[in-house]
Order: sequence, then C-alpha cells, then structure tokens
Amino acid sequence: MSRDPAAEISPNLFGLDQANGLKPINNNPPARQPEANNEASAARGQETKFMKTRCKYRFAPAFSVLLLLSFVAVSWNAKVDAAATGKITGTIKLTGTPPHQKTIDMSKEPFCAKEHAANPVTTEGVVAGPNGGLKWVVVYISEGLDPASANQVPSVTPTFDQKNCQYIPHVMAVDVNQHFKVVNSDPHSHNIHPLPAPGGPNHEWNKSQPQGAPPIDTAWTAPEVAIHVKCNIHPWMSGYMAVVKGPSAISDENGSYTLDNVPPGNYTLTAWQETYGAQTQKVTVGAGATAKADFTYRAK
Amino acid sequence: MASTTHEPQRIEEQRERWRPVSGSGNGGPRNLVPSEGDPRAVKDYSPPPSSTGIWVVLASITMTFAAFTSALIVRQGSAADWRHLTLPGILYVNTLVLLASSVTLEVARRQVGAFMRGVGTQVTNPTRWLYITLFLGLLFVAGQYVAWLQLRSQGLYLATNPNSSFFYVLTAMHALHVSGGLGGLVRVIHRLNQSTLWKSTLDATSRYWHFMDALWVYLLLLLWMKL
Amino acid sequence: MSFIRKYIFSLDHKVIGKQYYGLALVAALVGMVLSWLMRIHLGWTNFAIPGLHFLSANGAPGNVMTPEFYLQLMTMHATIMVFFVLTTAPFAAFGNYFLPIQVGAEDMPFPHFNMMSFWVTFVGFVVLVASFFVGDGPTLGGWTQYAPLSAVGAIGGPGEGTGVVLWATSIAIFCVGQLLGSLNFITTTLDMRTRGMSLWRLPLTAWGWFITSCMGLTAFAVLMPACILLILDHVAGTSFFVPSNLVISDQLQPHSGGSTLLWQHLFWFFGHPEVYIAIVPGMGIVSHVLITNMRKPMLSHRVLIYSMGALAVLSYMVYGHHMFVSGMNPISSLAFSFPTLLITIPSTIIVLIWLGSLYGAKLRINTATLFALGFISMFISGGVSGFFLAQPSIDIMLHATYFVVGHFHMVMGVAAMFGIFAGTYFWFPKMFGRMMNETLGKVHFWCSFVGTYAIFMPFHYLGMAGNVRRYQAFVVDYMHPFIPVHRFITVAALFTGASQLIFLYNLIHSRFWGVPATDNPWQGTSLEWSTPTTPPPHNNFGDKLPEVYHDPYQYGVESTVGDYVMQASPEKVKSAHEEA
Amino acid sequence: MAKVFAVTIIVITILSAIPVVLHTWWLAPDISTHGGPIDEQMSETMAEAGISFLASQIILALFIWRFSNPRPGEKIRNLPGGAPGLVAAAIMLVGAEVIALGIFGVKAWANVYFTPPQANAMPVQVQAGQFAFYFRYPGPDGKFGPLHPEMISETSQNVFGLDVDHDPDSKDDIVTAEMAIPINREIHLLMHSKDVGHSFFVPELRIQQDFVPGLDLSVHFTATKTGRYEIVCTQLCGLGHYNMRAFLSVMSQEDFDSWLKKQAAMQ
Repeated sequence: MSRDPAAEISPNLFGLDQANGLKPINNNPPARQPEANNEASAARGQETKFMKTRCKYRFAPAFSVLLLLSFVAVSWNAKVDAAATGKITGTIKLTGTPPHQKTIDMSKEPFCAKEHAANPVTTEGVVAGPNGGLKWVVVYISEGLDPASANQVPSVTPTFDQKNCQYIPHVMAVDVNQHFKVVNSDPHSHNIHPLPAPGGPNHEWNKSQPQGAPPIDTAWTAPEVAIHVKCNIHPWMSGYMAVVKGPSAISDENGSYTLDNVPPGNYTLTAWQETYGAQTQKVTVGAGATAKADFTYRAK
Repeated sequence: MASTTHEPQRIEEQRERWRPVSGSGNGGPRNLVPSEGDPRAVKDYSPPPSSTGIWVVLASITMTFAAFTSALIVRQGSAADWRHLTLPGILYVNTLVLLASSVTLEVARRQVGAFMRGVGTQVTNPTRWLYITLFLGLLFVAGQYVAWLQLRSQGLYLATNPNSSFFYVLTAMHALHVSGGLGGLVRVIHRLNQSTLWKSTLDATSRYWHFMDALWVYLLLLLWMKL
Repeated sequence: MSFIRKYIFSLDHKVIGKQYYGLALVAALVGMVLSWLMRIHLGWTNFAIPGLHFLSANGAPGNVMTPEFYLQLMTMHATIMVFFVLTTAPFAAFGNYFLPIQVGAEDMPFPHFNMMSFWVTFVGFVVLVASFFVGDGPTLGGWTQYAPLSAVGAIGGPGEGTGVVLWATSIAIFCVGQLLGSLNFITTTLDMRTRGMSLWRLPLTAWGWFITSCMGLTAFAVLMPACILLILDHVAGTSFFVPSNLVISDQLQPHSGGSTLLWQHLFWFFGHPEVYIAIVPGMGIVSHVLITNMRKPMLSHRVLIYSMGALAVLSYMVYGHHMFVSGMNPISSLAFSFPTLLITIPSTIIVLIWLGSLYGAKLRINTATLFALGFISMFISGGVSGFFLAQPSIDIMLHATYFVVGHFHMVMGVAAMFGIFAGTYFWFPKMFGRMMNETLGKVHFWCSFVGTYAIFMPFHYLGMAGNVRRYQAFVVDYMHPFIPVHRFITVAALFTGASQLIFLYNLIHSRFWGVPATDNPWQGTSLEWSTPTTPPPHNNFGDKLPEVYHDPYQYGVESTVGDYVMQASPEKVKSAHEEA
Repeated sequence: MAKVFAVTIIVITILSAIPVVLHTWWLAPDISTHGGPIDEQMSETMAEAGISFLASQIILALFIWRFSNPRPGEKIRNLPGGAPGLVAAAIMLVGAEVIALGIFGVKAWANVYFTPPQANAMPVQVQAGQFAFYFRYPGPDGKFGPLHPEMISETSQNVFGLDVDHDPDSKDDIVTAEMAIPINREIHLLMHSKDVGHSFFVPELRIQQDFVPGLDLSVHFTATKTGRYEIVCTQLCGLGHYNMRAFLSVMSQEDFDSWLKKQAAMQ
C-alpha cells in the first residue's frame, strides 16, 4: 500500500483538510458573513447584524429571485431556474498507476461473504475508472457562494445504506442541516460510527441498527469535508460524508461530475478525495452557462 | 477561650455516660458476668466505641493506601514510561510541620489526662495547644498545596506521566484525610469550650492524627524511593 | 420528633434498617425488570418490546434492542443486584435493624454515621440509575468494568464515556456508605453488648453480620481507590489502566503505559470477598431461622462461626481464580487454585452442620423455614459447580461461559435472595407488628424455588456446551442449537419474576392489614424477641437493658414457657448447648 | 407440605442430573493433543461433584420428610457423632477430594501452559480488535515484520499497521481474516490486542486465552482433526462482542499450502 501520509486515513488529517478547504467560509470578510453563522461571537454578532442590513441591500434582487426560485424548485422540480443559474461540470482524472486495493475478506459475516463470493470487494481508498477517471471525489464550492444560496438546504433526503457489509454510497455529500437517512438492508446488526474531527463542531456518535430497525434520520450542523463513517462490528466498512454548503457533486467511475443550480459568479471549486486530499481551482459561472473545471490527481 | 472556674465538669471519662439511660443513642453497659453467668462471658470493661471505632477507621484507611501502593508498584512494573521525579523541597518542611503538630497534640492530650487525674488544674493550656495543632495542620495542607504549585510550575500535571499522577493522587488523598483530622480537632476544641468533651473523643482524634503523621512519613518514603 | 427527623433523616437504627430494606426492594425490582428485558431479547432477538424506546431512544430504535443496549442492561442489572440488593438487604438492612437489638444495645454507637451510611448509599443508587438518562446511556462494560474498555472513553462504545464515570462515581460513593456501616457494625458488636452478652453468646446472625462487616471494611476500602483511579483515567487523561499504542476505530489513543491487569487485581481483591459479603449474612439468617423452627440448636454453634470466619479469611486468598485465563502467570493460577479448592472445606462443614442438625429435629414448616431450606438446597447446587471453576484446567473450558453465570446466580444470587426472603418472613412480625400471609408466602416460595432451578440449572449445561456469556445474540454457528434452551429459560424467568409480585403484594398488604403479631410469634430465644413492645420502642428495650444469662439457642429444654428459654430470662436450665 | 417439598427436591435433583448423565449438552469433541487430560479432569470432577450434589440433596430431602412430622412424644436428639464427626468427615472426604482434584488438575494445566512450544512449531500471529480477529503468517522468509500502531488502518485493510514499503520482513507477510492451520503440526500462536481486552476461545481446541492489551502472550497447540471450527471472543469487548468470531480451518498440509498461496495472492 502507498506510504503517502495522505493515504493514512486519520481524522486529524481531515481536521487539516477541513481547515484548508473551509477557511474561506469560516472567517469570511464581514461583507460576506453568512446570516446563519451561529458561531458568531457576541462581538462579531454586532458586526454581522450591521452587515446583514448591507447584505440585504446588496443582494435584494438575488434574494427575491432565489426565494422565487426555491419555491419553483420545490414545486416544479427545479426545471425553470436552469435558465438563470449555471452548471459546473468536469472530470477528475488520475495519472500514474493507482495504488493496489486489498481484497476484503468478510468471512466473519457469512451472509456478506456469500453475497460477495462471486466478485470479492476491495478497499475503496482509490477507485480509478476504466479511462483514468477517479471515482468518489467530492466536488463543492468552497468559496464565493453568496450566503443566501449557501444556506439553502435541499429538500431531498439522501439515503446512506448499509448493504452486504458495504456503505452505499461509499461517499455521500450532504448540505449543512440537510437531513439524511441511514438504513440497514442487511439481516444483521450494523453500528454506524461517524468520526468527525475531534473537538470540531460536529459530534461523534455511535448507534447500532439491528435488522428491521427504523432508519436513523439525522443531519450535520457544520460543514466538514469529510466525516469518516465506520462500522465497528464490521471493521472493513468505511464511508465518508462530505458536509458542505451549496451545490456539490460526487464523481462517477468516469471521473465526471456536475454541479447544478450554481448562481452566476466567481467561485473557488474544491475537489476532495479520501486518499489524496483536496485540490482547488477558480471558476466563473455565467448566467445559464456551463463552466468547465477538470481536476487531475497524481498517483504517488 | 474558656475560663477555668467551672472547668472540672467539662471533661468526663466516657465511663460516666455508660449507665443504660433510655433515649441516649450512645452506649450500653459493659458486659459484666451476671451472677450465675458463664465464665466465658467475662470481659469486665469494654472500651468506649470511639476508641474501638478509630482502629476500625484506621484499618480501612490502611487498606486504601495499601491498594494505592500496590497500584503504584504494579504500574511501575507495567511499562517503561516511568520517569524520575524530584520531590518538591517543601515536602520535607511539611513533614516537620506535621510531626510538630503531632507533638503539640500529644502535649494537649497529656495535659487533659493530668487534669482528669486531678494533677493539673488548667484546661485552658490544652485548648491553647490544640489551637497550635490546628494551625500546624492547616499549615501542612497549605504546604502540600504549595508543593503542587511547584510541580505545576515544572510543567508536571496530573496526566503528564505516571509518576506525577501518583504523586498528585497520593498526596491529595492524604491531604483529604488530614483535612478530616482537622475537622476532628475543631470538634474537640468546640466540645472543650462549649459542651462536654469526652476523653475518648480526644484520644480517638489524637490517634487518628498520629496515624496521619505516620502515614505521611510512609508516603514520603514511598514517593521518594519510587518516583 | 419532627416527621423528617423521625422517618427520613432518622438516627434510629431500626428506621435506617427499614430504609435500607426499602432501597433494596426498589433496586431488586429494577434489576428484575432489566433481567426480564434481557431474557426476552436472548430468546427472541428481534422481538420489539413495546415501549422499550421510552427507556432509551438510541438503545431501542423501533423497540428493537440494540447490542449495546443489551450490554448496558446487563451491566446495570449486575451492578444493581450485587451492590444495591445483595449487599444492602441481608447485611445493611437486617443488620441495622437487628444487630443492636440482638446484642442488647439501645442503638448503634454512631447514629449519625449510620444515617449518613444510608443516605450516601442512596445517592450512589441515584447516580447509578441516572446514567440511564445521561449521554448515550449507562456503561456497557459489565459489572467488572475491565480496563481498558472501561477507561478509554466514549470511543470504546456507547456509554463508555459519561456512563463509566457515573458508574465509578456511584460505586465509590457506595463504598463510603458501606465503610461507615461496617464501622458501626463492628463497634456495635464489640462495645455495645449488654450485660452478660459475651461474644460467644451472640446469635449466629450477629456473627454473620460481624464477619461480613470485617470483610466489607477491607474490600470496599480497596474498591474505592480503584474507582478513583478509573475516574481519573477518564476525566484527567491519566494512564493507570490504559496501555500505550491502542488503536480504536483507526484512532491512536493518547494514553501510555497503563496496566490492564492492575484493574483486574484491584477489582477482584474486592470482588471475591464481595461474594461472601452477599452470602455470609444469609448463612447467619438461615441458621437463625432454622434453629428457631427446628426447636433445637445447631450441632455446634462455634464450628459454624469458625467456618464463616474461615470463609472470610480465605476469600482474600482466592480472588485470582477469576483471572485464570487473563494472562496471569500460570504458576500464580495454581497458587490461587488451591485456596479456592480449600474454601470448599468450610463451606462443606457449614452445609453438613445444617444437614446434621436437621437430624432429630422437630421441624416446623412455615414460609421462613421453607426459604431457609431452599437456601441450603440452592447453596449446595451452586456450591458443587465451584469444584469445576476452582480448577484452572477446567476453567479453560468454562471460563466466561454460562456455567459461571449459573454458578454465581445460584450460590450468591438466588441463595442470598432466599436468605433475604427467609429473614423477611421471619422478622416481619417484629419489624411491623403484623404477621405475613402464610398461604401467599408458600405460593411465593414454590414458584421461586421451582422457577429458579428451571432458570439456572440449564445455564450450567449451556456453559459446558460452550455458550459464551455476555452475548446479546447467538450468531455463532455452534450456538444456534442453544436458542431453544434460552427460550425455555426466558419463559421460566418471566414466570419466576412475576411470582415475586406475590411477595410484593404480601409485603404491602400484611404491612397494613396483616394479623397483629405477638411479641414472640416463633417462640424465639434471642433478644429481639424480648423487646417490651412490637415493633420495639425507640430505645429497643425501654428503660432497662436486658441482662443475658444463657447461650443464644436454648431450645428443646423444659421450662415454664415451653420448650425454650430466652436469653434474657434468669430461669436456670441445663443448657442443651454447652458441649461445643 | 414438608413431604411435597422433600419430593420436589428429589425430583429436581434427578431431573438436573439426567442431562449430565446423558451428556445431552457436553464439551465439544476434542481435536487437540493436550485436551485429553482436561476432559478426564472434567469427568472426574463431574463424578465427584455429582455424587456430593445427589447425596446432600437427597439427605436434605429425607431429613425434611422424616423430621418435619415427628412421632408423638418424640424428643429432639442430636446426630450420633455430632459436630466433631461431621467436621472430621468434611475435612477428610472433601479435603482428600479437592487435594486430589488439585493435583491432577496441575497436570492438565501444565500440558497447556508449562510446556514450551517445539522448535519447529509454526508461528501464527493473531491480533484481536473491535470486533474481529486478524491473522498473520510470516511468509517465505519466516519473519514477522515490525508493527507500527500509528499506521493501523482498517479502512485500507492495513489492520496490523505493517510498513511494507520500508520493512523488508513485512513484504511477504500474509494477513488473513480467517485462520487456517495444517493438521498434526504444532502451532505457536502469538497473541496481541490492538485495542481492548479480548479472548481467544476454540472449544474444540480446548484453548481459551485472554488478549491483554499491552502484553504479548502466546499459546501453542496441535490440532488432530480436519474441519472448520469457530474462534469466539469470550472477553467483553464492546457492542460487537457477540459478533466477534473468526473461522479456524484445520487442513491437510497440501491444502494449507495452496490456501496460503491463494491468500498471498490476495494481499
């Protein structure tokens, strides 16, 4: 296996990633202080309040538009606003030979072992597609998003499934405060143990889900890319939850991804991969236009 | 401070209180043999409960610190992270203070004894000595606190390494017990000034105090050898 | 005397005894309900127990019990039962009430300590139960709380953070309470005996309590520091019990160099005597009840006392038999094995004395007697399985299996419980001035006796077949065949548990509407039966303390009152009981 | 009432004894070379314990039956011999019994713990962790590479924390989630725990040994019967305790070699 420190899956490292990736959001210049910044200290609270008024003035049109759009989006499945908002799309490539992924022996849980008997599962530290595409990369806007659209919480409730002793999907991106469901499709217990950066705003929890237990419905309260999720009963099970603000996407096995509903503007785009960490690049999105942003990771 | 006019009633032998008085929660007669009892029963005087009780208390305290000691020894053998730790100098001063307090307390006890045998007449002196003991005791606890501050200034906190852990735990537990002894002293002084002091209470308190003294010397040696 | 002073912060040992009894009763009910939940889960793993999610939303999503919640229930069941029932009821409750009376004193020498002892224990119980409602529930580490699982903190699993801290705090508090209690018990026995009451003239109950308090004094004084160190490992980040380089959930733990065996040594040095703390008072009570109802003294008063003393002494040399396979030096395993085998000798002597004394008795069968005899039967059944566990070689096969669970449930759980019941049916008239209902009592006895055998005998078989304890479900292939047995046990457990409600009803009903009792309903001889009134007055004996003229058990003699002479009566008898 | 009670005791006693006599539930069949003495020890103890159990329960029942309704005019009397007789009996019978058990027990115990493993014993390393066992075979070079706890990552399945890029000894180490051993070959099992206390229990092998964090322990055994057995954890280790198991396959030498090749390929 690779010896690159980034390959060591340790939450501390995520702590770092998170710091880099999220710095712009966390200490905004006041002008872009998000409204729902509950971390604001009393002193900063004042400032924020004053700025808020200015924000309101500056973004009054954006506000009304967004409000309207959100309604439309909710009612008509976000068809219309494609006219106003743009897209960001691109592919994520991996150059060099991807590191060897170990085969997972699930003999401890005969059911899962049986399910995977035909094609054994491997670790998913680096999943390279057929044509050099890199799968399971989180792409999100780390900087430049206006508070309104940043704080918009999608109404959909994604599902994090535990099936045949694997997490489906392996990497999931959710918005801050966006509810998601954790379900157990296996005929035995799993325990879901997300490990956010210690001391961070998100808190570690560890709950078991016996067969037939109802889904766990919960959400994360602060951005963090990414939270490692483990199942202690089946130590090989590993997944990630990227908690972001605003649009985000996960690359498929060809490495391609698409961020929808991006309001026009200049952004810093961040791609994060569990083994290789984060990359960023600037991107400009015009109204109704589709911006292109490719990332390339180098296998060490 | 108490005047001496009607002192003599104030200190009583516990024996006086041992008539089976209804309602008094404390006591019963000594188990003398009834006229046609069985000779095995003979035990003509049973000590007042507090003097037996104090030995019971000391026994359990001994067990507690024995447990801590064995923990220390096992822990030292268990891993290579045992660092040497130089004890704060003030500990030795504290030791002297505590020893001195033991002496003063003993003086007080002797005077009370003399007073009860009718040799001495003054009860104010014992009170004075008791106050001195109390003061020395407080001084000791304060001294221990200073010792902790000194250790902290060296950057040695409770969790820094096993030695500092054990140092803080053992000294703190001992200081806690000493504070208990201080409480006992206050009670004795209060009894002496306000109401009736039973000799056995004073004896018990002083036994406890001397034990704290011996315990501290033992702990000091232990820490000095092991840490 | 104000209500508070009289009934809540009372200094009267009798009130305190009743308070202890009430605490034990509540704790026993809680523990029993927990065991029901566990049993249901073991029989039908995915069965949704209605309303379970009220007890713990995380622990029972959709009322289905999660693995961690099972372990949490198990830990709480064990802790509550061992500490707050088996230690408080036979020792603290009955001891507080009857020891001063039996030695002929007006009260314990330190009534304030006595009161503190109860209220401290009570706080301990509250703290323990509170852990159900704090953080992610109580600890799941088992009542032995083996480090490092108990010391690494929340990363170890649900309840391993706050839960353990609350657990350790509660136990430390409990230790303080029991130390205060022991102080009173010992001084009462040594200093408060009335005129003529020599040590040898103490009834066997008093001896049981005295020996127990001596054990408690040593055992709890060792457990408390252990708990303090455990708490420090949690809250202060020290490393007494946590070794270096532990990796949990891919996270390297910050601790370094602690010794995990240290906890086991400290814990079991307390833990094994604790077993005898639970059972020795029961032995005293059972002997007392039996003698009164056999109308003849035990074959030898002193041999029984010596044997109980031997148990107490040996119990400190054997604790290592809990750690045969814990990586202890195999030679020390043998060193611990021999005293463990030797401890069967005093136990056997006690049993033989009981059996031998039955010979030639005029046995009077009432509920108390039945429970006393049931105790003997249980003690034998649970005792013989000790033969196996005392041997390291066999322990390789039986360690941590249901065999062990069956063993200690019978010998210290059920037996001690039977002792408590015997004491209750025997002394209830004296404590509350009313008789308990015999019919209900007998029904209660039959259900309990048959039921407990039905529950705990199969445990031994399962254990021999390799059924590991502390499993919430039997997913291991070779354990699937055991599930039907577990279902049988579950049914038996529910039945037996339900039958305890009869006892509860009997207790409450008789307390208020029972037949008024006479001063000496069982024609007993010891001092608790010579109190001027029933229940005894505040100072037990009125204005004059009794004088003692005889050894405790003058039965089967001719006298003016019948076939017995009370300790306090100056009547001359040829004592049937001088030979020992 | 008393008679019913006496009968109940006897019935319960007999019912309890039946499954033991019939071996309805009994120790799993022994597949180890050292297990024989343990089983003998077990049977002897069962015999002695069983006799004392039956005897004392029945005596208890008989006495209850007989003395709960004494004949009219019957006086209480003491057992002939009295306490001294009983004490003597207890000390002699039980004393002899337990001493005997103890001494024989030493033999059985010594077989497991006092004999050193043979020089040609096959070393296998087992690591316990929440909540799975992992095994390591030294590979062709016969050497185990050093462990780096800080590198342990179940996510990338580097469960032992091996540094294959820098430790030549680790390169050919074979890590498996299932244990396989050749038949009739002594295995020297090197045990360590990565997190909390666990235990290694294979009933058929007559082996139970705790993993003690911070200590490296080892046991050695020889399996004499091929088959697939289960390794279970008997030391409470957390919420997954009940599910912490691994399979142990005892195979012929050639099967084992091919199995090992397959595993090596899967690394």
